[in-house]
Amino acid sequence: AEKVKDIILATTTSTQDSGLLDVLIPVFEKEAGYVVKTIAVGSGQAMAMGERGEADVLLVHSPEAEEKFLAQGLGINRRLVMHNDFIIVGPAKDPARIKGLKSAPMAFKHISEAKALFLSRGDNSGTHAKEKSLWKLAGIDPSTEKWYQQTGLGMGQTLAVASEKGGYCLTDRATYLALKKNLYLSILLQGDKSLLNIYHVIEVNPARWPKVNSDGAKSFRAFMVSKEAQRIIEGFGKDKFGQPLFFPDAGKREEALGK
Amino acid sequence: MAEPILEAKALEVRRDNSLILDIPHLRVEDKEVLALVGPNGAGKTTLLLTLALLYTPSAGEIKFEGKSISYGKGLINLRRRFAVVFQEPLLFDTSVYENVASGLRVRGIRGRELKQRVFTWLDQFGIAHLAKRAARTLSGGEAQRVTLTRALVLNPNILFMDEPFASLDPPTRERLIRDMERIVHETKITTVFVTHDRSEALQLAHRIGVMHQGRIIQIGSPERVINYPADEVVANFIGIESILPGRVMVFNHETFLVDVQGKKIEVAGEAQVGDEVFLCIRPEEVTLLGSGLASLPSSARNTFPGRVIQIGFIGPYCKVTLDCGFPLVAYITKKSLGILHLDIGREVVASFKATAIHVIRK
Amino acid sequence: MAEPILEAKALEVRRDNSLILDIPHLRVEDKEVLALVGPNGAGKTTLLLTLALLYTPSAGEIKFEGKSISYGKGLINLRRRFAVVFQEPLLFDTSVYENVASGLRVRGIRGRELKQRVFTWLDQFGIAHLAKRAARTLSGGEAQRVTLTRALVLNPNILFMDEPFASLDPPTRERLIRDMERIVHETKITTVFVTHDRSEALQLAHRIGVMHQGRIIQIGSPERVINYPADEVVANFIGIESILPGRVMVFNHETFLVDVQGKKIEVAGEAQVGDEVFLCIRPEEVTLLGSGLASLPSSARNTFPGRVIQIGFIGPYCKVTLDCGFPLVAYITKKSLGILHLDIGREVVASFKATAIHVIRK
Amino acid sequence: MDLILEGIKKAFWLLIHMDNEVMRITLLSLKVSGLATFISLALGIPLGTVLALSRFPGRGIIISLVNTSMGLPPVVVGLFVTIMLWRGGPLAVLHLLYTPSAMVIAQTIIAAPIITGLSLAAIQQLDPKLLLQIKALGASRLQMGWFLLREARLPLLAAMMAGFGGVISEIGASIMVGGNILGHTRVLTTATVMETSKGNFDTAIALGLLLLLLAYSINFTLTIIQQREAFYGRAHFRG
Amino acid sequence: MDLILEGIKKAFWLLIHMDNEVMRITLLSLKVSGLATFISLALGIPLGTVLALSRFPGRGIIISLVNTSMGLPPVVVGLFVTIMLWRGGPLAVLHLLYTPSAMVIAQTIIAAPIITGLSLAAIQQLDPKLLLQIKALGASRLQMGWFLLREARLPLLAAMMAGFGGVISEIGASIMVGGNILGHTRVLTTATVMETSKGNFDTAIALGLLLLLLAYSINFTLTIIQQREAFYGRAHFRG
Ligand SMILES: Nc1ncnc2c1ncn2[C@@H]1O[C@H](COP(=O)(O)OP(=O)(O)OP(=O)(O)O)[C@@H](O)[C@H]1O
Ligand SMILES: Nc1ncnc2c1ncn2[C@@H]1O[C@H](COP(=O)(O)OP(=O)(O)OP(=O)(O)O)[C@@H](O)[C@H]1O
Ligand SMILES: [Mg+2]
Ligand SMILES: [Mg+2]
Repeated sequence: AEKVKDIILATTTSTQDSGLLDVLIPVFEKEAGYVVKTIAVGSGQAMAMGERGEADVLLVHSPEAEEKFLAQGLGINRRLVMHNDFIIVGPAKDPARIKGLKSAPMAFKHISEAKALFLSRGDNSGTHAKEKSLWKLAGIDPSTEKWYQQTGLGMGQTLAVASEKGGYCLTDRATYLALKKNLYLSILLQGDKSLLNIYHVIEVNPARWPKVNSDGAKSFRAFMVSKEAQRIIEGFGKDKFGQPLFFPDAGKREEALGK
Repeated sequence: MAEPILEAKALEVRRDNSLILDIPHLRVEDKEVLALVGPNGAGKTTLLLTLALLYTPSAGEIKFEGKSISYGKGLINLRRRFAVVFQEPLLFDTSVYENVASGLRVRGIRGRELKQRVFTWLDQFGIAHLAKRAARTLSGGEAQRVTLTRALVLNPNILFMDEPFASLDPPTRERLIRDMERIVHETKITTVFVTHDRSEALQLAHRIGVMHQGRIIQIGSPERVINYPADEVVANFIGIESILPGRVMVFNHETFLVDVQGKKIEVAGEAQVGDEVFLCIRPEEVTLLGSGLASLPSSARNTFPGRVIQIGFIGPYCKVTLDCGFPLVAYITKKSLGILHLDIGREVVASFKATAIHVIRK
Repeated sequence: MAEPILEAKALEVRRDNSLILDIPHLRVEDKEVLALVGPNGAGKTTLLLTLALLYTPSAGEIKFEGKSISYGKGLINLRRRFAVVFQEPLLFDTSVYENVASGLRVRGIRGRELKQRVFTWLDQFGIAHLAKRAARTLSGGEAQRVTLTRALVLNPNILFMDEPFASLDPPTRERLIRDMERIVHETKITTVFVTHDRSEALQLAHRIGVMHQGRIIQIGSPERVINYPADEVVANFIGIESILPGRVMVFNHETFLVDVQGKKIEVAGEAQVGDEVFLCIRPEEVTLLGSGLASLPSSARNTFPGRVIQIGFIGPYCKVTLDCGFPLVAYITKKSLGILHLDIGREVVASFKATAIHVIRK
Repeated sequence: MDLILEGIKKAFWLLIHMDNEVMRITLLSLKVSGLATFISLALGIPLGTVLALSRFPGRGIIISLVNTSMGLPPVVVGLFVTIMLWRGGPLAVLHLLYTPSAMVIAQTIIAAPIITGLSLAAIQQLDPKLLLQIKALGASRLQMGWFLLREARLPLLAAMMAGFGGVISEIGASIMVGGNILGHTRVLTTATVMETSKGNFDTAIALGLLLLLLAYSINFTLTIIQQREAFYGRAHFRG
Repeated sequence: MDLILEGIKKAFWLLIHMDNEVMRITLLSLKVSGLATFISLALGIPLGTVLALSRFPGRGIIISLVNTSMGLPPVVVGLFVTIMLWRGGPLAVLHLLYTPSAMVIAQTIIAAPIITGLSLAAIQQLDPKLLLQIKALGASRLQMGWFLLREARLPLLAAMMAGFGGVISEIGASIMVGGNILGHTRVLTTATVMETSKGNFDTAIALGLLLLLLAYSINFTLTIIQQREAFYGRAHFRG
């Protein structure tokens, strides 16, 4: 059969907005001879596209949802690609006094006690999923609270809203760094193991969706965990931000991260 | 009897539930010129545009060359054999040339032929120098000429015109009417036109149809319509100035006496005593005499002293309105005006012959 | 001399670089009725609308009650003392009532007064029954009456009208002209109006201004303009039908002979031999005689045999056009038509007096 | 296709249950876009009329600016308004960012040129002699405007619908200056986008349909008015 | 404010250097929206004319649907077209998703009702007697349309500008059906949004300005045509 040239990659906006894919994709296209159509959407939408076989391969960061996805037999060959981390940012005044705390759930508790404004993405993205799991750990259900506001927007815009309103926010580091200069927000908590942001690549199961370009998906998955790609990931962002935005993790075990 | 080119049967046009046109039967003969006259709102425009297949009648049928019209597809081909001049100029917002060319373009005529035909007719109407002008900048009369040109350039089988000469200046108007007379009679275009101008109708038409309240109340040759108006509306409209309502008092041999506001007028003809009638007296039949001359013997059976209440001018003549107990109008020359020293308020004697009165029975 | 209500000085209006109006000086006296006549495209509408302060002149000034107009803010207050009837109806796309009310509403008149004034005038023009109708559905003449009503309801100081009676049926027209005469003379509204109808101008106007190519070529009382047309355009326009170009041959006491296409016409008056002249001969001054009667003695100095080439009708009269070597028009009664057995091609004799000819020098 | 059917079902469900949240979102959409349209009409119609009637140097440039602005990208407008209203921006004191007012401002910037440009064309389309007639009646500038609007009411209603349609359906600016904050600035379009990015395609479709329904009921009313006007005396020009 | 200044600077820089990528994006914007506008004109003007002139049952409903659709939310259109073109959708065989063609389709769905609705109003605005005059000249339906378009050219040009403006500036549908794929379907609006979310506000503003410039130059040309037509014989109705 003729080789299908197009691969539809559904991914989170963070990988595209950080510019990482702009570097990786051309390399892959040149090597493998595929054309990648990157559809940058929320993790939720990305998974939904996968669920319906409207994407060939996913690059996402929502581990719980991913596991469910695999369990339902919708995806195969899930591979760890890289991670970076989430941070909690907020106004420099820090009304809930979370600076110096070590645990993210603890910080969330403080915020809820102080009834300090918290901005949530509220869009089923990876970040939103992480935030929800943290609230759960903290034993709080903020969804009906007045100080808890959901934007339903992407990371960048949620940060912008948090900045304007002087609220706290959970964000991935890459987006924060990219937007930092226009934000009135400081990093108030980082480094907690529970704040890891882990990216996996998943092939959409061709057994479920015969129209899926499984060769292309396989090839892309293989590329993402290849030495070359991992090297590019490692170096990405150093020139611009003075620190890497992502840490390559191919071949590692998930539990081993952050240690 | 030859086939009429257009024939309407039981034609009705309704607007907002009122019947504005009701024509039981109308024939337009081939090559005839039919004038429609009548008061404002009589339905002349409506009839014209219905005959031109532009309004769809609410009921009835129209036959063209003996074939009944169906208001479907083929209409365009018929319409292309017609040309219509509307009451308003309705020019397109483009140049004069394009306006005149538009009907020809619609018929697929292009290039040299188009240009030549357009200019021939622009010349005919004296507006060739306006060819490039934006139609919006024309004066009223210029616009009127453009619409006439736009219709005649089409060389139609039937020409429909709605007050075509209304805003033209008199010399142009006369010239155009003369030209139209020539064109219509030479090329024998069947023509139906609406006019408010009696002399226009008299000059051009073979038949005149008088309309009133959506009906044709009289139709016939100009002579017939003028001399035997069917009722007071026609009489009034066709221009007999004095229409006097009265009642027949005495019938006596070949004349009878009619009581008009207390005065007795002698009329030639037959009538029943008690009849309600209208007497129509043509102004040109009324002679005016200085008041001293009233007792002289004369063949005029009716002589009434009266007072001048108004003097007006109709073209080169004077129109003198008298009060003789009833209103009476006379046309006289300016010379007579001088000789009789006529002036508002002056007493004169009016006389007219019993044979000069047309009687309409109510 | 009293202050004129409107005065124009060195007025010029240009369009696309051509001068379409050029009025060195014009006075409109208070309470006078001024008629503007002239061929299509003469600039009548342009002058009317410029005087009504609707067109801004390219040069010159207009004074209203002695004060020079500045085309700035205050114009509205002046315009509210005017009313204008345009050549086209230009009705608003709303009801007849609203159309008539619009000018009053603009002036802040509301409620009972508004309604009462509107209906008074609707009645006056015989269209009260149309009050609720959509203006778009009116017939041509009905629309014309609405515009007249819309203007007159304003009770203006100056009334400007552009062919106001053009599309009215003759009886209505006569009635309206009569009413207008009464209104204008009773209320003494200064009126400037454009018309193509001579009798309308004669009947209503105190003065007639004849326009041609953007200029007023003659202005004066109706009698003056008719009897002493300033040039052939005026003569032609004002309706003298025979205008004969010729050259003065012999001057002899109080008459002279003019060579017109080889025929010699005797004219009363003085002239230089060799002068190029136009002879204007009124049709009503031309008498027709059966050809046998040509040699009878008569006070008519000019007698020419001729052939009838056209017979037409002007109102109740016959217009007979002759070829006597030159064209000549005569108005005769229908009775005479019968007596003389006139018909196209028939030989007759035309005679007219030397004193009846008006001479225009080229 | 099944998704669309599901969406329609869901839309019915939403309509029937009409929970507080959906209600609030719908009302806010209506309020914000309605107000923006209203302000745009108040600005755009007079401006369009003036541009149609007066002649002054630079008029052509203004007209082409207005016409161009009929296509102002909502995102650009959103970005611009955001920058203006930011804490660091010149209008920071107003504290309007992420409020419905900011959305009204942005939507007005979008709708006003549409209404201006279309009014301009509508008025220019009228017979110039009608202007003279109106002047001759002694109308002031304001009254003249009123007459012209009455004459041009059909295209003006269309302009109004185009303007309203443009903003009620707009997303780029609303999301940027409003922030899609639940219970504050979330409107139907931003909610639709959010549900889409959540992968809840059926809810997204349902919200979209709700939006359409809303727009339909408003424009249906306007259309009825417009077409009643159009019929007024023209019904018989058929055949 | 400084951001806007930077944006303007950057825009100049982009314009002067006009690297391949920006060039390509700009051209694609133009092509996609131009084509969509063109198709919308081809569909919308005849449809608007027919709706204006004919009378048939259901016409009122169609008109209100058209008028409503002047406000079709691009996101909803995008979602709908996406679902249609999906692999699992009914039009999957066309393989159009994430291609410029898909964008043209979506934008046509957005622009066509705008142009239809405005054409409808423009034609209805004409003097109905003019229709009779055109018929009287023997015009076929097609020729009649042509005459009417010539008479209504001013508002039709405005309609065209509104339609083009609507789609060139639209984002919701383009991003959804196009996918903002570099070198394939990235257009000025999607690029602007992306740059905004990347935090590159200056580039975003620069792209926004580029978009404005593009729209301006096109609508400027159309405005010149429009106003030349408007002046044609009307210049003197002043004062
Ligand atoms: N833009 C223009 N360019 C050149 N000539 C123009 C322009 N606008 C008007 N005119 C001319 O000015 C002349 C005067 O027009 P106006 O309307 O005043 O004539 P009018 O005397 O009222 O004629 P009518 O009896 O036909 O109504 C006309 O010949 C007209 O063609
Ligand atoms: N929609 C309508 N509802 C009621 N009457 C109408 C409607 N449309 C037209 N009419 C009436 O029909 C009558 C006939 O109109 P038409 O235009 O045929 O008159 P006309 O004889 O041409 O008059 P004019 O000499 O004034 O032009 C008019 O009285 C008009 O008011
Ligand atoms: Mg009529
Ligand atoms: Mg005129």
